[in-house]
Amino acid sequence: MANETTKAEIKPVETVTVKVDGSRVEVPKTTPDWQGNPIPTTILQACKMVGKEIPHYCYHPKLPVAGNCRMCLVEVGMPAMGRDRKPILNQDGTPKIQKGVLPYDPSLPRGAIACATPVAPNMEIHTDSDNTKMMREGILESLLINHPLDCTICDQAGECKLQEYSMEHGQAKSQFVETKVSKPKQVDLGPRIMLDDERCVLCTRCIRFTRDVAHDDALGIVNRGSYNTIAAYPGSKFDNNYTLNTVDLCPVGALTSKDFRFQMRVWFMKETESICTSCSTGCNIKVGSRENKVYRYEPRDNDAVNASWMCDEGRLNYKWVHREDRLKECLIRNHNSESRSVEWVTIIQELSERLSKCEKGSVAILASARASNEELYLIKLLADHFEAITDCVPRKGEGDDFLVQSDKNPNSNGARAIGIAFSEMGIQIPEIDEGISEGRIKTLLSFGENITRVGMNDELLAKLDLLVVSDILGSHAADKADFLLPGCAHLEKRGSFVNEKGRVQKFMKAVEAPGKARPDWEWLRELVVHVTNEKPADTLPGLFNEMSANNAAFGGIQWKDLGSLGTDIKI
Amino acid sequence: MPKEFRLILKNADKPGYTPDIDCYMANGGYEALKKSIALKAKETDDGKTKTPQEQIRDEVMSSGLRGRGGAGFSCGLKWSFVDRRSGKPIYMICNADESEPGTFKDRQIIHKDPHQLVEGMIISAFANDVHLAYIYIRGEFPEGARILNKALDEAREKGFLGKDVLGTGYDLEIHVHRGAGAYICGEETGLIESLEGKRAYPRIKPPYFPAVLGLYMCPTIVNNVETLCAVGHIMNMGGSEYAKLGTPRNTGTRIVSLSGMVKKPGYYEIEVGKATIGELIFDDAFGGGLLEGRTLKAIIPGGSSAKVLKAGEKFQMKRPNKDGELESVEVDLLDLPYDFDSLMAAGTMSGSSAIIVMDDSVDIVEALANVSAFYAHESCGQCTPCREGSLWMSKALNRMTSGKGRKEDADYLTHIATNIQGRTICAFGEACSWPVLSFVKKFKDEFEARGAADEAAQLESNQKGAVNSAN
Amino acid sequence: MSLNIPQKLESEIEELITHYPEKRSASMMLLHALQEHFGYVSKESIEWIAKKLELKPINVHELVTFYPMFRQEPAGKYVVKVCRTLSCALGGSGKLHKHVCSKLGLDAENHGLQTSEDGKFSVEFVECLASCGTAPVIMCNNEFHEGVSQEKADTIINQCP
Amino acid sequence: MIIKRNPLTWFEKLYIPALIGGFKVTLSHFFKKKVTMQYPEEKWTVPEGYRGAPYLVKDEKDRTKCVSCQLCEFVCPPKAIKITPPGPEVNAERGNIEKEPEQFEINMLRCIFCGYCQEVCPEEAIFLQKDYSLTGESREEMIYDKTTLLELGGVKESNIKKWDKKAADAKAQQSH
Repeated sequence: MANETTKAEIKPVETVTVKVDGSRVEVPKTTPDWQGNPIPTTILQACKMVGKEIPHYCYHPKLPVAGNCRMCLVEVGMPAMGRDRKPILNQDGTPKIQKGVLPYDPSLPRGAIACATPVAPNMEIHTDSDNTKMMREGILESLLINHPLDCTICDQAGECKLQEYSMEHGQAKSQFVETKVSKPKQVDLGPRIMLDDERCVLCTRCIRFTRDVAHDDALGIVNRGSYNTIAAYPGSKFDNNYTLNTVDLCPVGALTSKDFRFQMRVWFMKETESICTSCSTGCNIKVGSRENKVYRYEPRDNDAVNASWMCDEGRLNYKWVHREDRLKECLIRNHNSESRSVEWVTIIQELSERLSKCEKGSVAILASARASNEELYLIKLLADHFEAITDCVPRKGEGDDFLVQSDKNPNSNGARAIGIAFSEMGIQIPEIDEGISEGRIKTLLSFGENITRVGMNDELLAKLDLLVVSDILGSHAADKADFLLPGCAHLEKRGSFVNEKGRVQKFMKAVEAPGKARPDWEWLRELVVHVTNEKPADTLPGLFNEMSANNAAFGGIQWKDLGSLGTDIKI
Repeated sequence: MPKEFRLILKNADKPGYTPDIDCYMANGGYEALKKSIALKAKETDDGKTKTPQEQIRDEVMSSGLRGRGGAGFSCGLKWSFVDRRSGKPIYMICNADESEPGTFKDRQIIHKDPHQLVEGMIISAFANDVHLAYIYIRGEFPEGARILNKALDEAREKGFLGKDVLGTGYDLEIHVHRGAGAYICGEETGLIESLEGKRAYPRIKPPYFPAVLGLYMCPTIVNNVETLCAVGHIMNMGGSEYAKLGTPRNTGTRIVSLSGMVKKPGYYEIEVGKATIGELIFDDAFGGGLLEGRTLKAIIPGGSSAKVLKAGEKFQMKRPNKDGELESVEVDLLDLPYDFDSLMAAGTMSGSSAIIVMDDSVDIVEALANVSAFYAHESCGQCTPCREGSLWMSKALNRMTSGKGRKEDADYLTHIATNIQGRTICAFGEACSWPVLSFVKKFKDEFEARGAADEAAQLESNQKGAVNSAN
Repeated sequence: MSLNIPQKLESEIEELITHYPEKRSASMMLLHALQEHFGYVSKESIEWIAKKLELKPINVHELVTFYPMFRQEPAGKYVVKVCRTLSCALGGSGKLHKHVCSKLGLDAENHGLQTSEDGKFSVEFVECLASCGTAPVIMCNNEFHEGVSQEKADTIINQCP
Repeated sequence: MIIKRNPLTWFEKLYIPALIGGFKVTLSHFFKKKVTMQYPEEKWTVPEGYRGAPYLVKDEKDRTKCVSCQLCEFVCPPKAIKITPPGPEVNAERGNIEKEPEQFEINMLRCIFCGYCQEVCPEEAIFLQKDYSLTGESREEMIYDKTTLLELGGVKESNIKKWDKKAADAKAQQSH
């Protein structure tokens, strides 16, 4: 399940004083709702502000309130009102508190659902009283009577709210002796989603998400009462580009991702904070990996970028990292196209020797807007040394009006800010082509791109004296390269990107690179040192800070300023 | 001598009385509407002007009319909550989704005297500046829907409805909307959702109080059929005159639906509180007593969701003595006046004023199993305690009635029901748990005896089985 | 979608839609109209209504499965609904249901909708029909019968043409 | 605390009585039944409840009981267990159990027969059985795979028939 966003600190104009578990606290009178509009602060929000978590299933800060799970019922007391509509006071002048009880049975509490009940002045909230506990126990018992004992095979086990709350708030034993309701299992809801209706607690988060956030009203509840089940219309598929968010939202194991289904238990996985690279939105993600294998991406909350969501396409775009045709060796080819595998020391040395013979102006560099700012900075140092013509390869696709951008490069704005690419990405490529064919350009350095895809055919490449290629996956250009340097996927290194809106965000290393592949910034720095005699910083944060200091666009921000949510720059 | 007092059903059963508008008008119909709509703005003593609408609302307030649907909430007060400053249209819905088992009063009004409802509705709509109103009638009343549609057409033809009602410039349209077999549509927010074309899931309150955020998120008034009919009579008689009917705080008349094991089941209109439960069951003017040779066992006083009352039960009631001071007196079940407050004091409710009588031939466990099956079937399943608990109770009772009871089942049922009441979105939680709680509490011996007998029988058959297999 | 809606029905439906400020509200009335016309609510009907009211089919499907009066399978020419709730049960509706079922050769233990072999009758044990004073009661299509003894039930069934 | 050491008495200082005592014990064993075994020609019969090597078991219907929950893998102190989950393909044959491991490996060189796997198993699918002496000629040979483990484990009946009961309940509800 996705973490629920911690609300940004709001400096309230008006506050309300309430008592939470006996201590007086001031909370803002209004708090943003799921769309960011101010609404009267609810008990749940108020308690969260003072660090008291109230268990809940149906409530989600990014979805409209439903109030159906009743898990967040808490005992509340309100100031008693006299006949004159004024609060009755105790002898010491404090308002007299009347606890909520059932009008027909004052021995039982009348709970208030924390997710929808606004706080009122002098309200007393009991998140931990016996009555609150009793109500929670009752709800959990109800939820569990028809829930299957599937934890052993359920993918949600380990991150399941039903498991967690049962341990925390439930009873060890249920009195239930009847036959459980059986509902459809292994329901094929769509191409990426599998539904198990027996596990569903009918919180309707998935329905609300797809209706109100993804604007595809594809899910509903069919049947009635205890037999209620979540379903898509028979014969139609739940297949919009945001379906997998419902898996994160599902507090139990009812909705599971087909991609992740029965692949790995969640408690084995390491979580790494990273950025999705499938388009220029730069959705914040958590990478789940175990023993150098990536199992899943999950969105990470960032209100400035992707709220709590990400698209399915981006989420499932990680498998290439483990592809068989990953480049794993440093290769040097002689003019007979015979290649030899060498160590990094050798290739850097021989390459720098060759490069130092290059004349200024005879070098072209095609970098990638999928490279990190730090790498592009080092490439820029090389380019400046050779007075080289540079550009990046544009990548366009379809966008939507929610999260997906049509620019499929994650770092276009970084490439522009650093000066490798220009407002129209790829505008220099014809120039480079022309330079090569006219013999002005003798050396081509290509970083992270298959240049044959942008029209550089064999005939053109044959005119070059020197072709240096660094890439992650094998390609035709890689086969032609005089020097081939294996690169790293973003999951295998650290770095930063600048997204579509100019937010600088960093990504961390989740897995080790295969074979000889190593983080590009490391060998790029070695190359820069050898070729230019400059000494860029030798740590990644150092490189970032250096780049930022030398580049007006970044305004001197420091690596540590990025935090986990990034920071905005002017673009 | 207690007897019926017919106000709403004054004409319904008269020989030759038809649901036509002509017949209705020949019996004084639509006079209250004409009177109401002709009201002029009036200056009050403190110099403010009261619009005709405000005057009608004042009359309803002073009549003390309480909602006839179940909760018995003051109608005037309900109208006073309506948000009239939002700038949004105000809607009115007549709740004709009569679904509480035991109740069949609205059916009589709709089938026999539909114009009375139409007139009451037009006055109420006028009083609340409503221009679009609906009658939500339960799906099982296809004939009622047809009759109402015809009545509305007739009213439209006569100019009581539609554009420019009676030449006053006031527009009102009323449509009939049919339900399709869901008890939960009787809950006003469930009804609103249903009318919006959704599953009848009651809304959470706060924030969705119908008076502020009702139909299409606009202020909405939802009133029962009988309540709206009463409004017509209030305008005819004047609020204070109407308030003289019945007893203080329990004014007017009510139609009592009497069913179960009595000689003369049926509907009886009484002045509220002017007949006791005993009279309603035994008096010849009403139920006429139990069947031959039977004794009273229990009654459900306000539709099947009300807590059951056991024959011979005694209640402590506050009654004014001859000096006018309140004094506690013991009242037998049969001497309970049939009104809102007395039944509430007795720990139950008059609900939709439907009395179900059970005599000594009734198996109490079977009766509760029947009621529970109804509620398990009707739970909308939106919120957890009721969705899971209602079927759980029904399954347990079903097990008990099929010979697999246990001694601890009485406590088991109480445990389940306690977990539901007061924790749900709407009052259905109470509706499904109250019968269980009250039946089990008041007839615990029967539940335990049945469980014990089943356990003994089970043990015996197990032993037999063991002996047989040993042989 | 091959749904043959006669012009008259369609214009009735158009009229119904005008009763509501929001089209979606008309969905239940439309379901009633199509069920009355076709005898049941087919998948095609659901999709037709969804299109008519600018909804997703699931929005209509949700209603059909929630409200028990809508059926997704064809039923007999006459649908006999026997009330099973408390007052009728006290009045003997359990026996009445069994009687009707056995008369029509149906499973007396089955409370759900079941149709006789000749397809003429369907029997359903339903919740309260709101005429508890005249228990037990049954509905035969839109006709309502009060105080139904087993003999009266036989007559009602036998009189169905 | 200081423990006082008593000096030996003169009798104790003789040592001979102690020697005689020792020989008595030795001598008595000449006449007792022999307890040593000629291992490996002779094999020890292990007592009931002995905890030897862990193997996977099948239920009475010949189904692998393991559902690949990986709790044993998690709990295993020497990290001897490696489970490969089945992945997303739906195996219709397995019915309502849905899941069984694609591969289940125990590295018997690492296994310390601690029994945590048996204790943690929610499905009663892995049991420490009587084998205590496992040998092989290579390290690879000592990594027992699923097939081997199931063969060695055999069938274990259990009173708890969770999945069967579930299937029966579902069927009963359908016919109702």
